[in-house]
Amino acid sequence: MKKALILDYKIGNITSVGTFLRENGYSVTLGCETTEIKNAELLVLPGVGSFKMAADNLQDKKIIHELKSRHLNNKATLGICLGFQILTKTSSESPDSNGLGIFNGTTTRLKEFSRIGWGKLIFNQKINSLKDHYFYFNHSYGSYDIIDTSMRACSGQSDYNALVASGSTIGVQFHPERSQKSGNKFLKWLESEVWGLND
Amino acid sequence: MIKRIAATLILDSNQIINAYNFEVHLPVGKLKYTLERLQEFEVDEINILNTSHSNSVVNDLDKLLEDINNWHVSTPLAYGGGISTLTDAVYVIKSGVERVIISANTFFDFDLFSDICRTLGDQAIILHLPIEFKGGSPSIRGYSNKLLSDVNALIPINWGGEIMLTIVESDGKKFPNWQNIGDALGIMAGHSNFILAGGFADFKDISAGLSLDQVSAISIGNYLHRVEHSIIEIKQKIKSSIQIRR
Amino acid sequence: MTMNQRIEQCVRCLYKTNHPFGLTLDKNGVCSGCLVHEEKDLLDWKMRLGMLKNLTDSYKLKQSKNYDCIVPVSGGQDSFFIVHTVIHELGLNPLLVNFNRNFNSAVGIKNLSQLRTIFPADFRQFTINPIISRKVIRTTLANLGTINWLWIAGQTSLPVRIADELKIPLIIWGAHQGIEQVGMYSHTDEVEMTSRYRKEHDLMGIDEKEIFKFDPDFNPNDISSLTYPSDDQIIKNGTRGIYLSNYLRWDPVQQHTFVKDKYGYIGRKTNRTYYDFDNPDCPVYNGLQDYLKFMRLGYAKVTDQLVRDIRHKRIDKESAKRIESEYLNKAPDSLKGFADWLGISVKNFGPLMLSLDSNFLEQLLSGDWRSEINELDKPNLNHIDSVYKFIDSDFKNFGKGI
Amino acid sequence: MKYCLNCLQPDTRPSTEFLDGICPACNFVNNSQVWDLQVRTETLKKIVKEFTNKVNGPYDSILGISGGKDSTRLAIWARDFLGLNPLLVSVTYPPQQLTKQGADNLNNLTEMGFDVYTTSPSPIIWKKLMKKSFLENGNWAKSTELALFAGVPQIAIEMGIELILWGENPALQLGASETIGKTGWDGNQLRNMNTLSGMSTEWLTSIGFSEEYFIPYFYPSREEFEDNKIQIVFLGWAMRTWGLLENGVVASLNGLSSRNASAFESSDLIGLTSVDEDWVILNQMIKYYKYGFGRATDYVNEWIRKGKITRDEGVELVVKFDGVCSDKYILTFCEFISITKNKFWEIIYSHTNKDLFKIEQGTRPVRKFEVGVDFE
Repeated sequence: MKKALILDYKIGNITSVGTFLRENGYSVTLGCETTEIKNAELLVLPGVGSFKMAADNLQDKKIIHELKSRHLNNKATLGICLGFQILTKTSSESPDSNGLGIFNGTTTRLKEFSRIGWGKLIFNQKINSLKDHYFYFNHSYGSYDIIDTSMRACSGQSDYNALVASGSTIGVQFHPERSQKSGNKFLKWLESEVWGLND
Repeated sequence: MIKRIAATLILDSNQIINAYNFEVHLPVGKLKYTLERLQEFEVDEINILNTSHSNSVVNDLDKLLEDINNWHVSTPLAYGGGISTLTDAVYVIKSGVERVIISANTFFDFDLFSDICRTLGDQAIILHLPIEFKGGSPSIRGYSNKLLSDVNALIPINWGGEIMLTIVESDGKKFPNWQNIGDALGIMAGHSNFILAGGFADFKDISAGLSLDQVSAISIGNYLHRVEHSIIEIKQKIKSSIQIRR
Repeated sequence: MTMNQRIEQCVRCLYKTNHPFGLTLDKNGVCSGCLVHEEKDLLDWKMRLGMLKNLTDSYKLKQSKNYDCIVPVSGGQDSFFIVHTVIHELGLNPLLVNFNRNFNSAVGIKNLSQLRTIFPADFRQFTINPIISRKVIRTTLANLGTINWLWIAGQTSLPVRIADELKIPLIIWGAHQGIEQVGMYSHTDEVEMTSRYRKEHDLMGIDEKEIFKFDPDFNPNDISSLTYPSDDQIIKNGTRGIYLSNYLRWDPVQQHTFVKDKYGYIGRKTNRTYYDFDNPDCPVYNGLQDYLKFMRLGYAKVTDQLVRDIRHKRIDKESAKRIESEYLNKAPDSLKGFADWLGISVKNFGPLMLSLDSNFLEQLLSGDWRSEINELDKPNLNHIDSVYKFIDSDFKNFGKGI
Repeated sequence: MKYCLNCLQPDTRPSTEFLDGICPACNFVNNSQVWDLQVRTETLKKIVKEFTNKVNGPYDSILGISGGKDSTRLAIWARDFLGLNPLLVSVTYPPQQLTKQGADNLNNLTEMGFDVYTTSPSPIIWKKLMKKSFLENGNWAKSTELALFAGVPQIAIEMGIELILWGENPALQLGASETIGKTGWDGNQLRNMNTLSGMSTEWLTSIGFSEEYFIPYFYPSREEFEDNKIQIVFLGWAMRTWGLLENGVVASLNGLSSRNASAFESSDLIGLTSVDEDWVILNQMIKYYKYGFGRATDYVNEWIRKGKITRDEGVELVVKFDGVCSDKYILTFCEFISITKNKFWEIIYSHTNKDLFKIEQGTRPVRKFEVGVDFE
């Protein structure tokens, strides 16, 4: 049974992310202890709440250091929606808070104000196992300027980053835990193609 | 963005009901069983309207969340019913529901409405406007003095949320009243991202609705419970030119 | 109505808001069942029969070399009226389908044999392995307080499977219980068969895929005959179930006199019920099953019959209330026969009844909760089937009589 | 009419060719040895394995049953010896035709722990066909036999179950050579049984119902068999003890009820054959008047071949019981298809073999030949 840790930044309900992970074969805990962050086979940054709340709860130097070392050691990490934005350097949603800066880019207000609904992923490389799957988006902020990463994808006609992969750290602007069967397929794909995690 | 086929589930005393012009409520069953099937039919999202809300949104929601959470709902949800304070709205989002449905009377308290938008972000809000056509121009149900044209002026132009337009007179019927829909959308020409509801059952009407530029989703009510695989059938029969998740 | 349900009774009939199907009251306190029932005297039923005929004629055309439709039947009264309507009113060639209850009353065997003989229609019957059915019934008795779960699971899935196997898309059912009892839909909604309704209302929320929760050492193959076809199969075959009660003015009392005189249908008097024509084919439906229903829900089959009569204006609410209170506490008959079939003695039902007893505490405090069960083991309570024994000789149908 | 030298089978049975005086059944029994049985059992197990490996549903096979001695025996053997999980399928008679023992025996078999799926053609149409085939060729069962044989393969095709289990190869027991398949166990030639061939649609629809009312009477075509990879397998061929008496003994020990009538009324010597229906008795009587041998001869021939009785002892039994049929069966039959007794006998006389029987109005035909002695 693979172990997953949902990073606790004391904001929204993580039940749906928890259920999503459990259904896909993980035992799930919620926490932010450095040892937990170190040992988790998969770390998930959930996507509920505002950038300011998340940033304020991630000031502890040791936690930031542990998160960055996970990135350097290529340990599987998934940032969902807000969880993806907190991995960037800053967000115009609350200019005086700063994110983890693991992704070399910023988060800004979307050109089309908000994006609600289902969209496909258009990758910058040939990934056909996800080609006819749709994923659920619900956000009004996103990042346009992360370019120096191995894999990227945008969705539909818009050009903000729907998905960014830097080593084993993945940021997704959509909600896999709210994308029904496609969400499960996406997690399986990450496990086998990106993280090499499947047992 | 592609268009969406949504489901409206109307609750009365903790059970789903069939609603007929916002008055007659007939019992259908518990939320859990319908949620389970709608998810298997891959409905795009589910809008839950609680008509018998108590004065405490927190108690109402806790009862429903048992059904929703312990039964692996992985479908985008929206919840509305008695949300009249910022804490109510925040609680709805914090409990894992994607969007909160704000009723007209909460919207008329404009400071509260902008607080909610600022705190949660426009994309987490659906403004529910039930429209009545009592002779002359359309008004908000229950507020004959609040004309749709006045309400339209209050909504900021680049507002990021969505507006659920329900034609009261078509509620529970087999066909929507296209005349009323045309008038309402005309008055609100400055906005788009509308969710149309009320009388949507036949796939031709649903195709027609989704073909309108201002419309991004159709939300189906009573018809869902009447016919097996209604969602799957609709998605198969809808004009292929319409971009939906198939 | 606030969220912490206060149980209220409809001002016109006997149903309360804790009805398992759900029940809403309008601002005058009239329940959804009574409201929808008013349609029976408002709708143009000649026109609705015409609508039904158009629908079934389209299937008759398509099914030229095959059966036109499937009609689920049993030894009960509705089957006679449904088959009469399907053959003589709609001019169809149906395949009759029955999931065989492993313990049939003599009257049930006679009625089903009569039905199969007088109508020109082929008949298919499925009998589940009795060793398995005893196991399922023990499980649902212990966990859901019901005997009938197995038969309903079979009778609501077998026709849908046969529809798929024989490529007969149309299934015609009689009454939609949800509408007839609590007015779930308007008749004009023409609601159709759905697996959601089957699981939630027919099977008390637990379908054949989840029954294992109660009894882990079930082998899935044992109850394969209860499986409902998959969505893909149903869509591919275009299977559809419609209800006659949406198109005909459904009145079981009137229908009973019709099928009794015209087709020789027989009812079965029992201790606990006011009319004798409801579900006579199952020896325990109006006996132990009804007693357990009363313990679980506080009302019983007699209530359903009286509500029907109130709405059809055959009785006023006060007299109905009086009759209901007379029958509710009557002891269930045919207990011995069912206990024999299950391979136990009547006293073995004691702990189950205790577990469902609303005054569980008083029973325990009395230190002698067994006395009530001994009351139920009286010979006179088991005379019912012996009265109908004469039937056995002239009609025999495969299916155990008890 | 010539008798088989070994048993009492006359050569009057349609499509039976004797080989230098010996009937096909005796020939088959003569050249099959006991060791051969071991080979047959292993062959059968191998064949069955092919089907059980690729099964996805709950049942790996279908067994056609009536609840009688053969099907009770087969159900137990298939489950306990071959380890199969068969669905039992029965084509049942109209309620008035089914006997009390018939219903009890179906219950008995179910109670042993089997799922049972019955298909029953409409009694109204069944009765009209019975009357028509009785009046036209003196054999009421010619039409209903179609449904009895067609029901099982129809359901096998509907449910996608390829393996059909059957009891005996008619060629072996009754000397019907037209159903000899590729090997002893292959039952796919059952379609050639003389009762199944030669029944046109026009013949059926002449009773006043359109073709769609006769679905149970159409035996699936050869193509349908091939498309659905249906394979009928005779189990009796590989069972160490298979026969009228052996099956009767085992089935009775497992709860089978017997016919409550003596052999003097039914010519059913041990009272265990076709217990679920009585008018087969008068059909056997008609067979006797047509071909000079009835049910008693079938019993006797099997016992002669198994050395249980001598040919002469067989003659004694045949003389006493062949063609026997109590009036009570004739009365209920006439009432069921609503004809008078005189009309019944008129039909019997018209089909009686005048060379073998003397006919006098008002009495039953009298045998001219001596049982066991060739007769011109």
